[in-house]
Amino acid sequence: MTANTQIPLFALLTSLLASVIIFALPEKGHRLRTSVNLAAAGLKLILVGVMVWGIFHGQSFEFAFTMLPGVQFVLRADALSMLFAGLSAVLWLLTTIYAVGYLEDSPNRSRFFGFFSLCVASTMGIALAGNLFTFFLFYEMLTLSTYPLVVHRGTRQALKAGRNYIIYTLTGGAVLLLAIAWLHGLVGDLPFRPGGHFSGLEPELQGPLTLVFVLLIAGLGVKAALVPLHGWLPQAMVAPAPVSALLHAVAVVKAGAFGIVRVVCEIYGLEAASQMGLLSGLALVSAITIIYGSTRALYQLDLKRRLAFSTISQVSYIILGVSLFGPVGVAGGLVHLVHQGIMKITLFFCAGNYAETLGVHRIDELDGAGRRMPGTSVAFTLGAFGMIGAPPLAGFVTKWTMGTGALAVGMDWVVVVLVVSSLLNAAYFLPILHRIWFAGQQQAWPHERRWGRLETSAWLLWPPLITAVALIVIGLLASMPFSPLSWVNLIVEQEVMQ
Amino acid sequence: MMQSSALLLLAVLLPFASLLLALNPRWQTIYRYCLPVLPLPALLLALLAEPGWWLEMPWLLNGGLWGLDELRRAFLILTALLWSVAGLFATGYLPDRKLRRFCVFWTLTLAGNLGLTIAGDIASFYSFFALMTFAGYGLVVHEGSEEANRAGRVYLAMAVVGEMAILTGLLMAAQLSGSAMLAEIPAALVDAEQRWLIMLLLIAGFGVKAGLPLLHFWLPLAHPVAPTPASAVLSGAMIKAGLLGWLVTLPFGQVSLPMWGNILVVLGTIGSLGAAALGVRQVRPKTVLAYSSISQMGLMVLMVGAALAHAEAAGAILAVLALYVLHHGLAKGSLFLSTAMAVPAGQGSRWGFWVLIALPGLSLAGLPFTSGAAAKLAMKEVLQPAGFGFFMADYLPALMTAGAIATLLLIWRFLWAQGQVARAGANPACMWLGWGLATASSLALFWWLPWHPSLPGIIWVASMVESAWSLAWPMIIATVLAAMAWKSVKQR
Amino acid sequence: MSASLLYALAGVALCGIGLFGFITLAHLLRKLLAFNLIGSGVFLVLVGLAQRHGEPDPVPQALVLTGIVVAIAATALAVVLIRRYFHLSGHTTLRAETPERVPGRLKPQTRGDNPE
Amino acid sequence: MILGLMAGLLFTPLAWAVLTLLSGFERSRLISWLGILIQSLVSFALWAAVASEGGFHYQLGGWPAPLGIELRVDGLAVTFVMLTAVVGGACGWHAGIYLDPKKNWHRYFWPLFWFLWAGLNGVWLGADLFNLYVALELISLSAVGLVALGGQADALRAAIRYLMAALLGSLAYLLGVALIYGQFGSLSMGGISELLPAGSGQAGLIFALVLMIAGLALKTALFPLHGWLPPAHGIAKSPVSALLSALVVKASFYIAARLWLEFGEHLGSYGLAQLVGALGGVGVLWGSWLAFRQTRLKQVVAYSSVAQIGYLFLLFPLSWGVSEAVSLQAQQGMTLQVISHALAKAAMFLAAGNLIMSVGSNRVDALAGVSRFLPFSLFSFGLAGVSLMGLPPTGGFAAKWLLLQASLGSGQWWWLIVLLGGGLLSAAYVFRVYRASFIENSDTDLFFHPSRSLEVIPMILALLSLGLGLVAEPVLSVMALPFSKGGGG
Repeated sequence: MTANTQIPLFALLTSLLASVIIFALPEKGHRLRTSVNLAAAGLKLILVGVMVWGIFHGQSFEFAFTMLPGVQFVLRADALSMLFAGLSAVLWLLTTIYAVGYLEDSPNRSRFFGFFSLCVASTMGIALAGNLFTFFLFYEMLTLSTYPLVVHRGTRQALKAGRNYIIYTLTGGAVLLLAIAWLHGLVGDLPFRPGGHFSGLEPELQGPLTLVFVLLIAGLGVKAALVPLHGWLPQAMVAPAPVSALLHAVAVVKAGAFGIVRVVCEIYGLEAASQMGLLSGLALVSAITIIYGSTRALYQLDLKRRLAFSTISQVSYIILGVSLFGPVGVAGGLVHLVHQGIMKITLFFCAGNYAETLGVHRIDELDGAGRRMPGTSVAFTLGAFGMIGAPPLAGFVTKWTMGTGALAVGMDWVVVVLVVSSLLNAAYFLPILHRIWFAGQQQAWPHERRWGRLETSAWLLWPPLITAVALIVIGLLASMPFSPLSWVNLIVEQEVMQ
Repeated sequence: MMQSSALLLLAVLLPFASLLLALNPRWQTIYRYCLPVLPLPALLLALLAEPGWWLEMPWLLNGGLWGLDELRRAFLILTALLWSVAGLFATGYLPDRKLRRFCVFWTLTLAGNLGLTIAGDIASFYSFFALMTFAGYGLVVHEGSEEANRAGRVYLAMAVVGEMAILTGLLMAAQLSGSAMLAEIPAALVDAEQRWLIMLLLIAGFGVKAGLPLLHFWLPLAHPVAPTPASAVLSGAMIKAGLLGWLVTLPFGQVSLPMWGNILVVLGTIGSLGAAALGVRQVRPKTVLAYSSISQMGLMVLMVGAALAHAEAAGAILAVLALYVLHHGLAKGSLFLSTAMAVPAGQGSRWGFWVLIALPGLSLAGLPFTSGAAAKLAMKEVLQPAGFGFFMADYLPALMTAGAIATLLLIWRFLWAQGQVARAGANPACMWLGWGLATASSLALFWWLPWHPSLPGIIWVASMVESAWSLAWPMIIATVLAAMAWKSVKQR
Repeated sequence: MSASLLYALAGVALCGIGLFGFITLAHLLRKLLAFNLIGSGVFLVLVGLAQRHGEPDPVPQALVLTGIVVAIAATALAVVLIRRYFHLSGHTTLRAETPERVPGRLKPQTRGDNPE
Repeated sequence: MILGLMAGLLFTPLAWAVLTLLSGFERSRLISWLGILIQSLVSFALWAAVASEGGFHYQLGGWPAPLGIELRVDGLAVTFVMLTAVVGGACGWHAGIYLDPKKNWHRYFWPLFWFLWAGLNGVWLGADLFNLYVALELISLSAVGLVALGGQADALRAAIRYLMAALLGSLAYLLGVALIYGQFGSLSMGGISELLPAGSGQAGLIFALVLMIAGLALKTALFPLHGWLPPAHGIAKSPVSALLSALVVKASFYIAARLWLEFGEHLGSYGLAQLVGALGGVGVLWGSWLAFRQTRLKQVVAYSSVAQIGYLFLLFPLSWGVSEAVSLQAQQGMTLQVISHALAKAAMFLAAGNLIMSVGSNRVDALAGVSRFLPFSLFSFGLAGVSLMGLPPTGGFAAKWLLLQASLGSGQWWWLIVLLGGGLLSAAYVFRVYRASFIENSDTDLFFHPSRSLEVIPMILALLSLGLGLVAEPVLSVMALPFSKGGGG
């Protein structure tokens, strides 16, 4: 067990251990629970940092043992997994800080934080998974650990949302299990390998493999909220803000998109997938989702529901990017995985702040919020402009790279989709900004809470500001060595050049 | 070289640094008084630095490149000068209510405007362009009235659509040219097979900002509602950004496109004459000025069309265009500022006041010995139909004179409208200073500013004497027409 | 038709009768008797089939003996249960299902009588 | 050393039974706990012995085969002995604390418990058809006694119904044994499987096999014959119902599986295999659907047992007329399913017992608010539920994965619907219980808090079932010993 094999395991165990400890802690032990949480988050960040540094210098980290006859449990840290692992490690630290402030005096917090770190452990597992079997193992663990978070409040509505969530995700899981078992039956246990396995493929395997691909995408599409399977996401907005922030910016939604990226790039391989005509179908579905998500977001009155529909459309950028199979297009899709995570988590933090400090949930109650909470509103504005794709923020980098990638492979209609969706984004974000900054406050805030000098409690204010600054820095310094864009180019070199 | 790149960075980063002043409400008075100071480093840069060097910043976006060339220097002079003068005027003009928010959006728009003038790579050019547009919205809806909000909505909707068109155009051009620099785009456009689409997108996209006919609707709505210094800057400097966008991206001098030339000339004519026709029937002085801006931009579009159609003459036309932009910016800026001035009490000083207001207007129309005359003569000189091959070439002189007449009619209309609305009273010192500087720079300082080297010799004051008549007769016709119209209005 | 085959067939017939009685009769004691009938039928089959080339085969005898012991134990347990059931509910058949008790939300008592 | 181990396995439980019969509840509880410790050590020692040297035959008391009792100690048997030790030990420990010593007939729990244990060990190790019958009877009688223990009228009705079903099943099995003995003159399974190729295909033998499998199916509560299980398991005390659901139904299935694997190729037919598989499949779907509709918590868990048993019978179609590798995969899957279901079901019943005791009513919708004040038992109930659903990383998932691979390998794709549909339906009824417990309606804590150790036992069992998924490979390797022909007798 050399050091290189232990680090991925430790990265996974930090949050698993944290969740077990937190479950054992008594409900009243707030200080201890917060310190355990933050220590685990910090430790994980360090471990991920070590792995990122190692991979940058070409080391390899792998931990494997046979779990079932013929099936391996593999944890491997490669460039692509570090992209997702890094994102979730950073955002988990921030969301934990935010959640501590958000759930200041609400009941059963040890249950919340226990499942919270379990959820992140499974996200880390998804990122580090070395083959489809391990991926599925953590994919289902993610479903189980997020259900109690969605129904945390225990109200009728939360339970109904939880029920829908479970029905969608478990059916998706069953379809995915069927696909993986069938694939395993056809070609045996496949580790994730840059460049994929099916480049030189005999024709008679083509039929079943296409069907398996469709099942895989359907199974993963539930979590990635592709159009027909997205119903659970807006309803899951009833969960507390840190949950919808972590779920919809980092963990659940990204797990689906990350899974599709793994399947397309590292199981099927981009060339094979395009030869089999799979990518054009995928591109079509993701394009429809992009437009559908944005148009539905226009008509939502509740702030978090509008953000949820915007997530549905934004996540499909990743899938559209990957289905552009040119190196630049894939780079655009992958980099959006990080950018969307940061932008969306900023927006959800701010939505949470508005809800927690002013009791504001609907958009038309937001008038004059800029004057009362300038810090949060600045972060929200930056997030919104990032989403619209206004330069020099992170969103623009994605749209620019994907646009160039699409033109390079001659799929000009993708640029039209990008433009239309940017217009729709502007159409549903700018009115909110107008209300926040330029509309005077009509009626008193539903139920306002004061935290002394700052506009809201420090725990709630700092995370959105940090992610907003990160948004600008990532956008401006896009071509620095460790920025997401250059890291993605590192991935794509392995992926496409194979 | 070192100090000019430091000056460049200072010029762009100073406005962003000033945002920190917005953090604490108590500092807003300091913030108010530093508004005019912010553009000064850019002005210094424009005046001192010799053009043609670029500052590489490989770490910025996908390869940053900032710097100045001959064309950008003229635009930078205009922008910096106008913003500082308007800033000075604003310090006197602004009430304390919502001051901090105005200052924030003012500095952001200033940063955007300055940035896009000196940006050399596509990403930073487009970033600053978007920053200027979105921050401009903050200035337009500053008053918060229902009319302001509606104007803001129209402004934003058209601006966002325009931006998307520009983004697509730049994207396609950049993908063809394979590099992230603006300079490579014209070369890539020369032999692109979708050239018509890219040019359509770029012309339409920048046209929204430059006020092409059918894309100009936001202009007459936005100007009157914006606070006066904001509308001065909006009309003086920000519209020119669209023009700069064309000059930097379209393939001047590399290939002659008679078809595009004709289209632009026709659009320019419609713009200048149509705007005048609409402007004359307006009641509010600022709306009249807005239409006058559209009509002046029409003339500039005329020149752009000519430059596009006739590759050889493109260099000279661009130089004249730069001069014209400088002249129009300063004159229009001082006119806008004058709308907010109260008329002084004394009989003698009142007459002087009205003359000082009228002079920039008349210079717009081409009064001899003013900047307008210089610009008009240079334009007439360079747009000689002889060498041009495209269809509209021989109508150019006629169109120019018609444009001059239209402009003067609009000026008389503005003066009459301002007369109706002007109130007597005292003005704070800063407003006097700001307006005075603007008028002085339009009338006098114009001659000492460093012009584009390749300007034809004719425009010097000395040679203006024998061509005075050619400038004067269109003005006389316009004055006669105005008088007749004024009399008929009086009878009714 | 050797003698052993005769016993086997008789055994099978006994099993059939016993099975028929076991299923149709409702009264618990009658069911029990039917069960014993099947038991002896099976033992008869066991003995009948086991005749091997002339001399007696010890294995089936042992099996039958054990089988009888087991059958007696089972019958004894059944009788005890039926008696206790009759004593508690007064029914002699399994048919009458008492209406399902709806205990509702009882006050949690001490650890003793657990309401299962 | 082997003699000691074997004696320990079969005779010590009977000894404990007699000892506990003579003493009162407290003292017999002490004896029993000591007995559980010894039994577990013996079982573990035997497991270790088999793991190192492989399976062996053992004549009890040195008597030769036809008359003496011959035991077959191979990997599978030893694994099940180990399973019995773990689950039996946990239930014994839980019952010691859970049952109220003051009630007089509770003292008879221990003797019945030990008889049950002896019977189970007899079934696992028996190689002789008739001995299996005797052990089966021993299990049934003690199980009926346990169900009827201290119950009211409905407990007794359930016990009688259970007794009738069990006896009918045993007699059918005995008739089958009689017919086979009549044909082959030998009772040991190994011996018969050698003589089989000569007499295969005769109607009498096929009828005998069908009879035996039908009898065992009745005792295992396969779909159409499951009527007796829900009342019996639902009404009995929770440690008793845990024992019943986890181990007793598995004993009769174990024998049926052994019969099928030994005699199946020659006597069985494709139709029979598919019929049994179909009954199992329908049992899965029907049991889960009924579990979803029950109003009482223990009924939900009881019907879930009916559903999970359906999975086991998928072994029959998946190991008949298929390649050796697929059949091995199916057997491994079935074994993992048995072990993970035993652990999970025991954990679920014990946790359900705790929840009912603390809430004061056995209805599902009375669970509101328990998640806030009694999270531990609820969490173990949830973990056990996860294993039943067959979600990773639990043992249930490993079993489902192997059965999926076997059904895909053998081309019988229709079992996929049963496997996946069953998983989703079991998710339905587990999450229904979870939903009920998450409802926040009262802030006051009016729940009775059972003692800490009562809550720890189900958690241990649930974690074992969870961990089984991760260590499936070593468990399967030990288990593979018996099926290699070398190991057998």
